[in-house]
Amino acid sequence: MSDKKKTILDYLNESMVWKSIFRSGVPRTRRQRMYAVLGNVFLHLHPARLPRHAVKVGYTWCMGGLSFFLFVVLTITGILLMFYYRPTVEYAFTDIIDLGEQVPLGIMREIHRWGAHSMVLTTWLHMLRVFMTGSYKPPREFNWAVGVILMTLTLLLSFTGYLLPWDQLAIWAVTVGSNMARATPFLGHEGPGASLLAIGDVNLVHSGSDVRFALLGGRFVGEATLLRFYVLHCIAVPFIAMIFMAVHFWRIRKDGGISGPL
Amino acid sequence: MKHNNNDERYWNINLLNKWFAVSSILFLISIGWMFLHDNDDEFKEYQREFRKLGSQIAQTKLLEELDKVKDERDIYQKAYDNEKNKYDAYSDDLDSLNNLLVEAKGVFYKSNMDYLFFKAEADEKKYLYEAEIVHSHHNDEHHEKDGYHNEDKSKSFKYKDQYESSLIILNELKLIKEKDEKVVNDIETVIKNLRSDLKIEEDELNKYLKQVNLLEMKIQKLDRSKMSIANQIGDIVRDLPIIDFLDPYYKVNQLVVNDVKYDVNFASVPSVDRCTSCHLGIDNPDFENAPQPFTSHPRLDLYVSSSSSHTMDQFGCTSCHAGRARGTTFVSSSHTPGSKEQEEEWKEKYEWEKIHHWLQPMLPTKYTQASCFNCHQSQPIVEGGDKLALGLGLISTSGCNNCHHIETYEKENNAGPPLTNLDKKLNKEWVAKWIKDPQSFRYNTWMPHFFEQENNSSPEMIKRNNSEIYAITEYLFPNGEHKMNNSSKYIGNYESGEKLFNAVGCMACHQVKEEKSELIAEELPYELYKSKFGYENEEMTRYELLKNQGPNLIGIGSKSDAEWIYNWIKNPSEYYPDTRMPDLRLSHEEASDITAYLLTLKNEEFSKLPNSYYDEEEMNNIARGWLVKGFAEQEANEKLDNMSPEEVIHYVGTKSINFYGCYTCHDINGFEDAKPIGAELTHEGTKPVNTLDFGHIHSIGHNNYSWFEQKLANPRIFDRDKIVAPEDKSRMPNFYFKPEEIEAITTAILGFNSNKFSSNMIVENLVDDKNVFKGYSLIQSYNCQGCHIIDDFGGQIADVIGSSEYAPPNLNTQGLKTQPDWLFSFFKKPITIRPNLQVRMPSFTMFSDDDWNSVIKAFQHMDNHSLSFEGTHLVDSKTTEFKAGEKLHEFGACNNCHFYGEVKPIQGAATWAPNLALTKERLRPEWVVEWLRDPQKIMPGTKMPAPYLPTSDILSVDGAEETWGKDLVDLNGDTDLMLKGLTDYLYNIEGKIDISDYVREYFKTNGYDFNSGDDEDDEDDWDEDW
Amino acid sequence: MIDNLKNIIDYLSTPTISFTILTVMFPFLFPPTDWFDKISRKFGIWRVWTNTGGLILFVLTTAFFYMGFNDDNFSIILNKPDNFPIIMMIYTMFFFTWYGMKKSYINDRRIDRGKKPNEYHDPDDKVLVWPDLVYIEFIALLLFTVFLIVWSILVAAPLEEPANPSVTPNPSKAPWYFLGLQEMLVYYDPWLAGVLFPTFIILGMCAIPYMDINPKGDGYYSFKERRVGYSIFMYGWLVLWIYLIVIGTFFRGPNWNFYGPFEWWDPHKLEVLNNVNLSEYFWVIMLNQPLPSNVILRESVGFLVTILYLFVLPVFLAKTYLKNMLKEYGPVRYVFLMLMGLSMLSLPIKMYLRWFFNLKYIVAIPEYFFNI
Amino acid sequence: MNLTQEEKNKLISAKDESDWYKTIEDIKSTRNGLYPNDLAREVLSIYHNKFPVNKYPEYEDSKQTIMNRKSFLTTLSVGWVAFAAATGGFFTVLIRFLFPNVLFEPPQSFKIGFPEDFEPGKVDLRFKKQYNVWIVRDDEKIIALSTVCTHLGCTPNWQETERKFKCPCHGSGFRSSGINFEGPAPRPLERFKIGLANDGQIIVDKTKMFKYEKGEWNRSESFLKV
Repeated sequence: MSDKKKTILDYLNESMVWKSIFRSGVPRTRRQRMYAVLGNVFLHLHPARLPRHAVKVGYTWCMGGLSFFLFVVLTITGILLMFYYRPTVEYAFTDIIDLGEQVPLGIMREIHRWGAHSMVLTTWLHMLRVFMTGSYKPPREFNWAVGVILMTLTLLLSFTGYLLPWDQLAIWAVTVGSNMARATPFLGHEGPGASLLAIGDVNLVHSGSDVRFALLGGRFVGEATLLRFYVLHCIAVPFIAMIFMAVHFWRIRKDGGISGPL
Repeated sequence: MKHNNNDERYWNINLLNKWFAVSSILFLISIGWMFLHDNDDEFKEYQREFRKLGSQIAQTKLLEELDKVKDERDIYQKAYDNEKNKYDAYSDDLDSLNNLLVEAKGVFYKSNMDYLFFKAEADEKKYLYEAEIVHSHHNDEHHEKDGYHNEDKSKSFKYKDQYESSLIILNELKLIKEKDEKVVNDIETVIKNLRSDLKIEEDELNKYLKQVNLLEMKIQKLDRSKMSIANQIGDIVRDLPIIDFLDPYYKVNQLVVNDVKYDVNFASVPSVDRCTSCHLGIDNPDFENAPQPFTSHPRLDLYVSSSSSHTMDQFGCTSCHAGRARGTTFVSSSHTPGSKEQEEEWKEKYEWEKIHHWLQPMLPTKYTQASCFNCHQSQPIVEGGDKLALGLGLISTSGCNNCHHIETYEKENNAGPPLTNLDKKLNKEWVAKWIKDPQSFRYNTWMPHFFEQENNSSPEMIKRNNSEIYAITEYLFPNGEHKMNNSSKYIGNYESGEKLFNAVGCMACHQVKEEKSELIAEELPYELYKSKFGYENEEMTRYELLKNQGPNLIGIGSKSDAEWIYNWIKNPSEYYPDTRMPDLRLSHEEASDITAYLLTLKNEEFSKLPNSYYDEEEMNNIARGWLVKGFAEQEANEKLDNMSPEEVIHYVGTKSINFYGCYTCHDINGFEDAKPIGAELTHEGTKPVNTLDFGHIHSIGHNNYSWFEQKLANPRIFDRDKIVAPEDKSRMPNFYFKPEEIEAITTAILGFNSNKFSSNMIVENLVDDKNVFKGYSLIQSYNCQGCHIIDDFGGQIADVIGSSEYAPPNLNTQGLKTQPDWLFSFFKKPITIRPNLQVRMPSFTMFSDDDWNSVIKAFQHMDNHSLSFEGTHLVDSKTTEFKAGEKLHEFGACNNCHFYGEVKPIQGAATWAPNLALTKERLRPEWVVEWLRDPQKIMPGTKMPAPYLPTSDILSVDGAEETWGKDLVDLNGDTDLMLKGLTDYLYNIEGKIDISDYVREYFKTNGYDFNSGDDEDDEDDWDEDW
Repeated sequence: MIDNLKNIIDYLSTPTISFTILTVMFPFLFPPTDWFDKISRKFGIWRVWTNTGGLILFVLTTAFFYMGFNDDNFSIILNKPDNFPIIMMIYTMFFFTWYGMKKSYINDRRIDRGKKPNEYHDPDDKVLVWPDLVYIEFIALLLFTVFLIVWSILVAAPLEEPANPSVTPNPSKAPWYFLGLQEMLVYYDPWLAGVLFPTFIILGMCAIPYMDINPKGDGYYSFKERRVGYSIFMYGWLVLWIYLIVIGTFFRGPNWNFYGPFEWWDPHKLEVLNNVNLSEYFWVIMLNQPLPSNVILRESVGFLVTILYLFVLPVFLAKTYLKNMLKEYGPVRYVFLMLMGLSMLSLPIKMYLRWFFNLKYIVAIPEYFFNI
Repeated sequence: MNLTQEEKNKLISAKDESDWYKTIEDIKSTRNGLYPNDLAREVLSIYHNKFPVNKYPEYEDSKQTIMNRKSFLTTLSVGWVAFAAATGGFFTVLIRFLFPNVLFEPPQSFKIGFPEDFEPGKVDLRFKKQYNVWIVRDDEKIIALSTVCTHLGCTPNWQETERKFKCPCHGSGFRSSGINFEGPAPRPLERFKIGLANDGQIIVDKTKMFKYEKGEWNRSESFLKV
């Protein structure tokens, strides 16, 4: 070894800085390879070793990983878009036009939108695969439930984002979607039982106090709705989704890693 | 292990449980506190109080209302009960009918359903058939392209037959449905008929008791004790904390006023006024006498109410009152106390404190009018805006806007006369004394005092000022002074001069008024530097201001000589081309008589005052002081040494004029291009308080309006206790304003602000022709209202003349009255319209054609009429109306007073009235009709009687035709047609139009002596004689 | 020729027909019992889950879309940028369902022959995550990124006219993934289709692992070992969700009328919507009476039917056909499964009631927004 | 890993605290420097017996009342109840926060005057421009009709002589009741919610619409009885 000329990589590997960050050198040996996974906070999502079928794309379809990856992509592009987008009725629509017309790499909007659609699909397919392999069965039953919630959150994320361009497509899709909330039993002003919630002439559930109002911030889709959906889309729902994702990933490991025949 | 319980434990679990319980309870308490804190709103207190008050007021009204209906209520109630009994008697019939109806409805329900369902199917067939037709056309085109023609026109359509046959069935179903429907309707009609009498009585009763019912309903909503139990519970529940979003009774009221902007510097956002959260009765006249904050607005006719011109929806509250619109508490809405006492009271009552970091605190009530200026800039005299109008009038008359640039209220004329050719008018001694102490000559002059003020009354300053005055005077007379020329050719009969002075119109702008008094200063919030020469007796108002357009002429005889006075009144613009004094077209005789009268007005005391004197050393000192400002000391001294004494005087004169800004109000040679010296006041009203220098004065409130008041009351006060070089002393002169003037001017200054409004709120933008406002401003600055009542204001000369009959005419409805082209020619060359007046319309030779057009536009704007050209009124003398009009004219004996061309009226000169031959050129026929209908309505106090118009009753009496003539009888008392006929007749009168010469000759020979008020009683008798 | 084909497809895709075809075909594609399996094998339907079947499926789908893109009417809908994900959805759903089923069938055969499923031996033979898994993941991410970028370059995100609350587009559609729900709104009131059913869907999905007590088929593709649960899930998933999304996206035009894929979206198109409530059937048509004014009396038939369906039927079944199931699953699971199952089943039932009997509501109390 | 009796005796016989610590060090060194929890506990209990200090009185108390079930339940249950209530309160905050106290929406309901202001049989066109509403009064009731044609959204005109709303765009005709009877309009016009306000004025609420084809015109809010 000593007579072999040291490469730049070797110098790098031996430098104090490199060692302080990665601890081990280029993972060449089995031990080093396992250490590379164990010692890295991101790779540590995975175990060091896996059953063989877990690396077969035919078995996993890679849809869970892609869903997470898309979440990351959407977070990054979303943060970028937030620099140029103002969630107000005056500016929202024109800011979107500008993303297409003058903002450098305004294509981030396309990546964000198509990424969002893709993410809905990948979560669905992930669910389909988990069902087909029966991987929801014990001990993974709780993680399946978490997964269902994550899928719902994905749909909510996509739905709240749908309003933000503030065009006809957006406002009416959200109007149609949110109109269902007014039919919530007891809590929506056009839901069964809502009219029973009245004391004398005081009507407790009406268009200004029902669940739809809480969602929209107004009696109809307007300025307040745009802001609410913006906050939900950018902060609230991703925040909840991240909590559930952490549980989901952690439980994969704790429930014995990827499923397989016993 | 033995000690199982304590395995691997450190803390005692019971202890931890206790801690946990305690911290959870604390957590719970803090959460509860948070809710309570959130619910603890000041406005809710007020709303609760208001609810009580509202229910009390409604209760009293209800009692009143019940009292009112007491007598007749029973009648209606009885009638209703009667019908009710009758109706109840039918109950068996009704029951069987209702049963029938239910059955019939069932049948109809089904047949209708059948019909509707089949109709939908037929409609679908129709669509399919249509689609088929479209499809076949499409195919035809296709085939034609291929050169293939489909010969077979009677193509078979699959849906055609289906559609057509379905129509037949549909029609059958329709017939069945209609038959069933008719049965239902018939039964319903029968039931309705049975009820109809009852319904009528019910409606009558309800109509009669409408107010009572409304009030009862209102009280039921307001007074919890009057509610049903369910409603009582609901009423409590709705306002409970946390669920008070469901349907709260107590809530923040707000109004988004899009046209009123709040400036957040980067943008302007609509104002959001929450004032009505507490000021709940503001738009309700019922709360006129309620305590604050519930009092209704004192001027609901002008503001707030939806019928007023400033509706709440469009203007909100803060557009006028300013303040922190979004505030929901007394303090946070930035109320501003109007006085120190109020401030103390508020601190006591509301824990009031000034809201820092808020640039637009509420205006104290006395200054609210300032906000009128936000929108009414170009037309500042508005109803309810008297104080602002006075303030603005004072600003232009005193010349504030000469020294201070005000973008929105620019100066139109110099406040003072030109000083460019004083050598033709005055001598140096008079000028120097005048500069030093103008009020010593004329106690109510507009010329302010620069000297003998707080910061320049020390002996050194008096000495310095003497030299400055000397230098200024010398500067103003480069070519020697005026030689007094009291040649007799300028001096006529002073007695007839005095009469003329009173009669011809001088008093419209000037007065000769010696009475004055000490100012009794009540307790003022500021320190007033009083004049030692006394003040006018009268309180200053807009109306008073009209009299002070020109100088008070006391002492004029001591100021100048016969030659100058004569020339001046004969033709003012010869001496001063830009003067606003008009030409009264005085003859030589008239002018010399008036000159003689004016020369008798002397001020002997002024002549005895000491003159300024030349003090070389002081003069050099002053010059050095100024030189040092521009040059190094040595260089300055050298320059001074090189100057001759005359040059030094000239230098000091220049510097002093510059320093005091004399040139801003007066034209002075050598200062043609100099800029105003005062601070710009365009946005003074919203200038942050910290940019106002309060100096060492702490006795006044720390807010902008107090500073303005103090500055106006004693302009030099902020130099007090400061060490300042003479050249840096504050120099704003003292106008010796009275407290009411200070208040008015402060109002105006607060109106000069940077508030933002949508362009559709600015009055100027609401008018097509901007010249209108030029017209308004000309009317104001040339004091037209000194003589005429315009827009219900003015005509002060009538007070001097004594009788409004002989005063210049009231110009209300002027825009509708005269034909614009005639009015224009009249302005250019006035002729005699009213032969019995001695006061004359002057020639405003300084007016351009544009100016006159603007004035005409302004008149038209006042009356919402804007036609520049109108068709000639053509008269058909053959119509019945015309003939009837002729007859009416005969009966009316118009020729008693009116001229017909040169045909003199029958009665004496005292009742002479305008030339009727002039009518067709001068007046608009529509106006004439209205005028004849009721002259008093248009010109209150006019001697013109309304022509007698026979009513149809009178005309239908037998033999009326003989008395009134066939034509009048034909009109059968139609007032409109009769007036039109009369008007037509007037437009047919021929004759000379301009009778000025004739009238002048007449009075020259016969004298003019009936304008004393004593005759009025006789004339009234005469009025009734008619 | 092409025109006729298009007409046939238009006709076949009418919900009545296509839904019936799918529902009838379904048990043969995913046979829940031996009998269906036998038929499926007899007629070779199971071959769908082989390479040949997959290829045919792919060719048919592609041919359909090829025709669509060349059709004047269908291409308008297909070319909407927001509809691309649905084309993607159709392909991926077809592919992955086929792929998973193919693998399941292979495993099923192995198990039939007494062998273990394909993945069985893997756990004994673990592989290192670095670099195998990390690397393929990395490559997958790169490829997907490339896919996203290319997609974004080729297709601009849609932006229509500025939002205008006073101009309602006809039709107004929810985002595509909610179109299944919107389609349900045709048959059920929003409190059911928009609120209760979605809640049931989420709850039911979460509950799957707790309801499915079949221990077999854990961790490998398999069908036969758990064919009942499998086919119920797939029916819900593919027919009641994915199919409804496709209908909602492609086949619903102005006034929410049905339009075949190759049909012009003529806003004047009329459909007979003569819907009758059960109470009207009972009182007006059967008894020739007007509707009673008492609400409870008026809707008594509807209430009766609902109670029978939801509460009596499960009890009846528990006593008879599903006796074993109750024993095996226990009462809690049984009740929950029945509630979910009957709710799910109520959708096709209501669809058919609507199509064949014009039945609008079983219980209609619009006064209280309570319509079933 | 308990103390041996010998070690215990040594500890008990320690003279003072410094001696005590020396002994502890000795014991530790005999056990390879290990000082596990159990050992520590034992040592500590001896220490407390030997040097009773009031510094940790609660620790001693616990020996006497190791498990007083009743008190355990009360403190803990009080704690949990309070905690649950407070947490509930916190979530209430989240929900209440979503309902603002004021709305910046343009008002959707408006007053149009008293019922007497409307003549029977008349179609009132005054509110068409501002609110897009026709007020129609017949013998029995007052209704508020939407001015949006159900065909393609144009605004029809009221033709008094023919007593119908005629749409200028494609000729749809509606009766004064809003029922369509000619032209391409597929449905009758919509009606808005109408009622009486506190002061007796009619109030129209545009947030609520009533459609004929859904049978909603029978609802009591869709018309005002006079």
